[in-house]
Amino acid sequence: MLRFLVRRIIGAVVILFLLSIVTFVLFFGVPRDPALMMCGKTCNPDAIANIHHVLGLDKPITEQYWIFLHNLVMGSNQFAQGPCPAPCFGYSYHTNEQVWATLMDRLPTTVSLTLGAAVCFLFVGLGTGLLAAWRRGTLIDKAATAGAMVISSLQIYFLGPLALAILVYQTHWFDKPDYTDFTHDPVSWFTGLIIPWVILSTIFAAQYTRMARSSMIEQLQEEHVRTARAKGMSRAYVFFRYAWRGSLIPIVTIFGIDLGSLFGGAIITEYTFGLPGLGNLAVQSVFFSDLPLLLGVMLFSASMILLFNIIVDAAYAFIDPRVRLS
Amino acid sequence: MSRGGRHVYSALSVLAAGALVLTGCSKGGSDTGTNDKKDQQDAKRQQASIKFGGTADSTGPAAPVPGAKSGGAMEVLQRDSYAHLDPGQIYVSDEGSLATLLHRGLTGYKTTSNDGHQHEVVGDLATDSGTTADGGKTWKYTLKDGIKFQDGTPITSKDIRWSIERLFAPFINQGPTYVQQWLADTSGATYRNLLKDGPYKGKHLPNSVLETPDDKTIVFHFKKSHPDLPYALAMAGYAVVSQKGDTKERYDKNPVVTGPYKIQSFKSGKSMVLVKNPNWDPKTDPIRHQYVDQFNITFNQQFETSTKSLLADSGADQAGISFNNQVDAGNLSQVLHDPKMKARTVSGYQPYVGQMNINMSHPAMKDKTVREAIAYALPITPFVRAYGGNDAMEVAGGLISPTVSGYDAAFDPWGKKKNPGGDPAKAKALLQKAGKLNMKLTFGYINTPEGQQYSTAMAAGLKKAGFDVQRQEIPAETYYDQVSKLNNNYDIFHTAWGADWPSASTVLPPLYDGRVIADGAQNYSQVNDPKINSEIDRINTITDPVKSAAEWEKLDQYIVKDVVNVVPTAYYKQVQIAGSKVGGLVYDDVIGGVDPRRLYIK
Amino acid sequence: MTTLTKEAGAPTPAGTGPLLSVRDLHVSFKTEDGVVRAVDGLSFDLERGRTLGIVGESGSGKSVTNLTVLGLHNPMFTTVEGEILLDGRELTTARESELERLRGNKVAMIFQDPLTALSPYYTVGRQIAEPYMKHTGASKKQAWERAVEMLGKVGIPNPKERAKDYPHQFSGGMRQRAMIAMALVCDPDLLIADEPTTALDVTVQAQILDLLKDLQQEFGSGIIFITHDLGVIADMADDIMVMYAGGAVERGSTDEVLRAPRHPYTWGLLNSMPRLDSDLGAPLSPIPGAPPSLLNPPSGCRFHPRCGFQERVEGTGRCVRERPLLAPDRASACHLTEEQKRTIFIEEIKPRLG
Amino acid sequence: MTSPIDIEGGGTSVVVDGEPGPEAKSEAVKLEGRSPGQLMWLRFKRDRTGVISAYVVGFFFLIALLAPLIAKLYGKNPYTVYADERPELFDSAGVPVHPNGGISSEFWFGLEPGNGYDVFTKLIYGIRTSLMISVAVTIAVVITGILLGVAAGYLGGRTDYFLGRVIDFLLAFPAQLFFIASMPVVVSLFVSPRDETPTYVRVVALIIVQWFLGWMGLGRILRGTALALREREFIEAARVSGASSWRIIRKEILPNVVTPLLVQATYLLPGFVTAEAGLSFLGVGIVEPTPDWGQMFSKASTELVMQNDITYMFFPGVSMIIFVVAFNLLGDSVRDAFDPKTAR
Repeated sequence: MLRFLVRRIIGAVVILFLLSIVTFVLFFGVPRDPALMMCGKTCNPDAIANIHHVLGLDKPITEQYWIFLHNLVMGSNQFAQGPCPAPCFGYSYHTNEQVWATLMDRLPTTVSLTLGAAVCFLFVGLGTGLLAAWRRGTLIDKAATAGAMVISSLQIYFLGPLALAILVYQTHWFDKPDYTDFTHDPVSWFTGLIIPWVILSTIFAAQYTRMARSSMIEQLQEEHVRTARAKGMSRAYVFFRYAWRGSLIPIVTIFGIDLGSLFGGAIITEYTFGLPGLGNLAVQSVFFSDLPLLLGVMLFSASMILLFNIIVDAAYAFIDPRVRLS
Repeated sequence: MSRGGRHVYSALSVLAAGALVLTGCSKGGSDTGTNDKKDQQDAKRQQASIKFGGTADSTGPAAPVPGAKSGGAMEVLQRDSYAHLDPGQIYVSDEGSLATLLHRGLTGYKTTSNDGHQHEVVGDLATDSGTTADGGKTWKYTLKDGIKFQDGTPITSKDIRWSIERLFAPFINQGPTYVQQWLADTSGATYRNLLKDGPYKGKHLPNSVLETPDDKTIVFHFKKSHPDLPYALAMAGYAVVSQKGDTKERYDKNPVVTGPYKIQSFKSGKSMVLVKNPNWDPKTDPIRHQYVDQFNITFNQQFETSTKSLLADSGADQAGISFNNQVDAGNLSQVLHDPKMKARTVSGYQPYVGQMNINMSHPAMKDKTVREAIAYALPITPFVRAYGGNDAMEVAGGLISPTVSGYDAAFDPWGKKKNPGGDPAKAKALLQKAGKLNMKLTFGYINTPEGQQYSTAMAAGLKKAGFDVQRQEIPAETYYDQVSKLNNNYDIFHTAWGADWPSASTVLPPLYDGRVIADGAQNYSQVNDPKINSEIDRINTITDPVKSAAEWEKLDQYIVKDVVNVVPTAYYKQVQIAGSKVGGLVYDDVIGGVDPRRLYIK
Repeated sequence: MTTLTKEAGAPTPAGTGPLLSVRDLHVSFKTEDGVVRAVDGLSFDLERGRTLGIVGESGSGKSVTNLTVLGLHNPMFTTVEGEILLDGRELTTARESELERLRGNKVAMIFQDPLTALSPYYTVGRQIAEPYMKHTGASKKQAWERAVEMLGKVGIPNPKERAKDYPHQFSGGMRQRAMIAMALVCDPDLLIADEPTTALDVTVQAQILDLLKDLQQEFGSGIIFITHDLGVIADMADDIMVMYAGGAVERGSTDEVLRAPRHPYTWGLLNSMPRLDSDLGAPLSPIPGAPPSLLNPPSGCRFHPRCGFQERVEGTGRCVRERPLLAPDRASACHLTEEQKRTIFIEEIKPRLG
Repeated sequence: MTSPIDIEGGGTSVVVDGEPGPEAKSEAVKLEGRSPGQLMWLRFKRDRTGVISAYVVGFFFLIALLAPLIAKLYGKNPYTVYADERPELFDSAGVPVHPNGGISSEFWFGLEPGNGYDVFTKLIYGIRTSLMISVAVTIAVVITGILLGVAAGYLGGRTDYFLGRVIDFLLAFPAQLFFIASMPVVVSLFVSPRDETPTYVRVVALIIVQWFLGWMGLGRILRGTALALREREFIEAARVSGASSWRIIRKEILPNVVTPLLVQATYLLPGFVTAEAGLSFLGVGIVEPTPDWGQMFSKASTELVMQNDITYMFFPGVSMIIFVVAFNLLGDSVRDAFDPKTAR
């Protein structure tokens, strides 16, 4: 187990390292200049050169990258804005905030959105999927299958604005979604996130319904499940003990991938509902050519994906005794 | 929020709004056609001419706001967190509004009416708005007695000197540069060479430039006449910084203030609490009040959110306001049509004027008939439409905004106020006369949703007049950089410009003086007209601000009507709302929003 | 819950009739391509303590028949007609709960591939203990002890420890032994072994077969042994039924069927078997053609498209027109006369078999 | 010693049929004499859902193909600014004054809030743009998937290891974030920021960006298939007989990966359509005035629409739902036709 973790974490770090290089290169490929945006009203070449110097953009790109890596691991006291403890991504060009602090500041929104939605879509999605598999071929199954098919084809950028238009703008039944810290006001936290939760989890639930159903049906055709039936075990027992156990592998895999990418910022969802999470931060960093922020979000999102990959692989060992972590 | 863009920075606000809140700046609102009355009312609103006050005008305390009471805490809902608190870095409107409570400079604007439309420039820290004996080359200021920083140390001329000198340091890169350039007698950023590292390495400006003969006196020496210095020094960017308390870059988060309020706490991106500054003496201040005990500012309040909270008018929000948030486009028509709600709103112009520049450096544009054809053909409706309709934009006649001294509401040379859709028939006739039918016209537009929308429709309108329009997109964040390049490809492109102080001297000279044409300068249309140039020089020496305002307006009409290097498009408007317990609610034309200094709780 | 005593499960004149009696069984599936008649009019009996071998190619309906006995077919897509009597009790119409009580208890099954037939997620011991708990009401501990005991009985060394292992930790032969232990844990009356040795290598095969024979001695169960391996069947079975395209074509004692087969298909089967003592150069002669589609089976005798003896049948085209019936007891479903069958086998087939 | 067969004595046991398998699942055998392609076609034709879906999908492609013709017959184009042409139909913010988004006998699907484009022509041209991009991405992904997947699977060894790591690396990318971050870069590779960005540049950029992070899934599947095929006897035989790797891949492997390829491609395409629309929705894809499905969603989510009249929303929304559902159903049918065993 330990060896597995160490090996996987080393692998993840290598990938993150490569990713940071790609992002760096990508950023310098953009023909935009952050200095132009910080330059103010009386912008001219001297002022731009000056900003370049202050930001360290006049150094060669390799040196800039090296400084970035060094700061990330060691922290830095070199920033004009103040000290920057490790993990130091530096200060945002645009807001002058510490990038790590900004990420941590936005994280609760994304975590609230993701966890709330995940709870909903797991229960609803898997529940419906299991029911459909259990009642395979009946009207319930057909309705659930058809419903899931249509709903999972919906897009958040259609369903989201539609819900906003109807529930917020036209009827005024709900407030526009917004994030309030849970510790600050749990009620506002809940009411502010309810629409994004419902919309996000509706689409995901439909996908999980389809997945749970087909995976259960596949498992129910496994020979060992037939053996269990031949032993005289009841249908429910076989369904929930034997088939379910086998279905867990694909479900956990997809769930891990989904959680990883959602934790890294549900870009379209947050953008649609104007939630101040990591996804919106990402969009913002791109539009402002805010390299420190962009690198921060990119690496954070990728870390989430990799983290959940590792968690999923570790989970396999608990689900399936055949899997040995090494 | 600033629509359009005063400069690069504001263009970004638009972009930020687009990125942060999907709908933040994307208009909406269905005016039902009954708003004409309101528009006429607005047309009457305009800045009366501003004069420079003497010692008597500059003596505190400020005349009390009628009905004002002391005490209470006011909730302030703001969208953007303050990025800069260091006066030297303050330029944009959000921080400018806040600065009226925190920072004091040598001069300031005193409102002489209770409606926010009449102002005069008076001495703030100084005893008067400045004295000059040589037509604006040498300006002398004397500090008042009893003025202190928040820590109790008295403000001396050394601090003023320090405040000016530090603006030459490299880390100060966001604020205004007028005074620095005047002192160095140069344009662009070369002024920094005068004092490369600011005062931080022990060097100072020579006495021939900035002189402090004693603790109370400051003398500015300019090579040329600059009668606008009292205006310039009233900008937050020239407010005083404590020499002792200067922490360079870190000052930006924690400044030593001089105004009636000081910062109790500031959690960037979350909240800020302002409390009374005991070391502020009302007797020294002719401008500000200190009615409210405490301002509780919360950030990340989008326009919809703040509007909704203030409309709901319950709990703490009854004493709630936003310094800078507008009523969001979605709620605008509802608010304006409900008299009860409308009573809690104030509305006014932002200082920006939108204008379509015609690139005079392109040979094809040198033909005045062609330019006239463009002026006739250009539809303004797409622009108004893209930014939210008549509630948010008003079709412009001239280049001087209603908030600026000297505005003439009757001026409308191309009939845009009557017929904002343009006059393609007339334009086509002109074009035919010039023999340029189907000439190519390259239209550079800002690549934002709004820019995409209005440029497409404007291009369609110009096509009807017989132009072969080629649209070229320009990335939003480098838009102003691109269009201010001398050899750009664009025949026409839209910019917006806001006055830095309510005089056309910050509008016409930077935009139309043919001698400042340079890469990155703001003479976007690259016009170099001898009459404009000589008029600028002439008016710049007029020391009476009222007289000069009238002359600027004449120059404005000459540019728009006779030179035709630019077509004015629209004045930017906004509506703000406050809770029912907020008193002293006034839209201040100079601040370009609610005046925070006059607020009290009923 | 019923007990496992044999008397209690036999309300009809107990012990007199056959243990299992299948009468005119028809099983068909609905598939996307049409209706597949997997079993088409099959009848046979199995006495207690005896072993019936069922031989046939893939698709001949052997496995389907036996899954149907246990009621393990998917009721949504399957139609079952005819009778299956276990100890006189009708199974085709039995309720699911009743079938559940029988499965693993009175009737147990051993599957072909023990790797896929055992759940990878649970220990071998648990999987053996589960049906015991269910059918006897034993406690978890008792059931576990029983599982260990059974593992010992089927020859797993150190059963106490190995019961805690997962199937993938067992070797192929051991897995099949565990499978057998699982099947026998409740002393079933009827054991259906569906190609239990096909997936094993030859040495292990023999061990498993020996084990099964020993256990049959001990438990006295009736066994249905499905295979397509004639060698195995010769070793195991008392009686043989040869199936082709969903029906039985020949039936008789092992000796009779293997020594004097009477159906052209059986001849073909024997013919296609390699022999150690035959000439190296002598070619094997597989049955020509491919097994028929059960979606659209051939008319008349199902075997006629592949049969080389049609023209010897009296009456032209009789094989095509008329389906030959299988008489009870020793019989074969072919239109050839008994005399023809005997002479053809002795004169034409046997010499080739060597 | 095993299975002493008493009749003949000493014969080894024999397996009658080569591949033992569950009998119930051998329908394929019964449709003898037909090629797998014909079988697939037969099965597909019998699947009514699949056939209807195929018609719907075909209908969309037909619309896309014939958009200019339809617009011509209808007499409008998606670029006319009706807000200025017919100002009486709009208020000053560009919202159609007539109810239901300005639907009338003249404007069948109403008018777009803002500049007032004709929604009907905008939608059909939008579908045209989106489908064109997605089809191109699919083709690019399929080709890459074949090249890299088959190469990794067939060549194995170092190539396989290297490509495997590349795939791992690319899969760790936050895809959406990468898309929005790289769109401006890719656009800038084609034009200098000073020049006009023609629509085709944005289209090409969208194709490249989506292709870059789109091929890994297919690549992995094809690698698996090729890996399995490599061990099969007929490949072994071809190799022993001295055929070159290229020849083996071309003649033996490629024909055998067509099945998974076709199934996967059917699933990929609607995914690319929705992803492309997502990018345009975020404002980094196709922009006004070029009609595009995603750009319509972006317009539909402005306050102008949400606050006033939501009719406009339904045209891109409903048409996309129909398209995606039909395509997914088609994908299921294609898969089932190839591989009837898979549970549904």
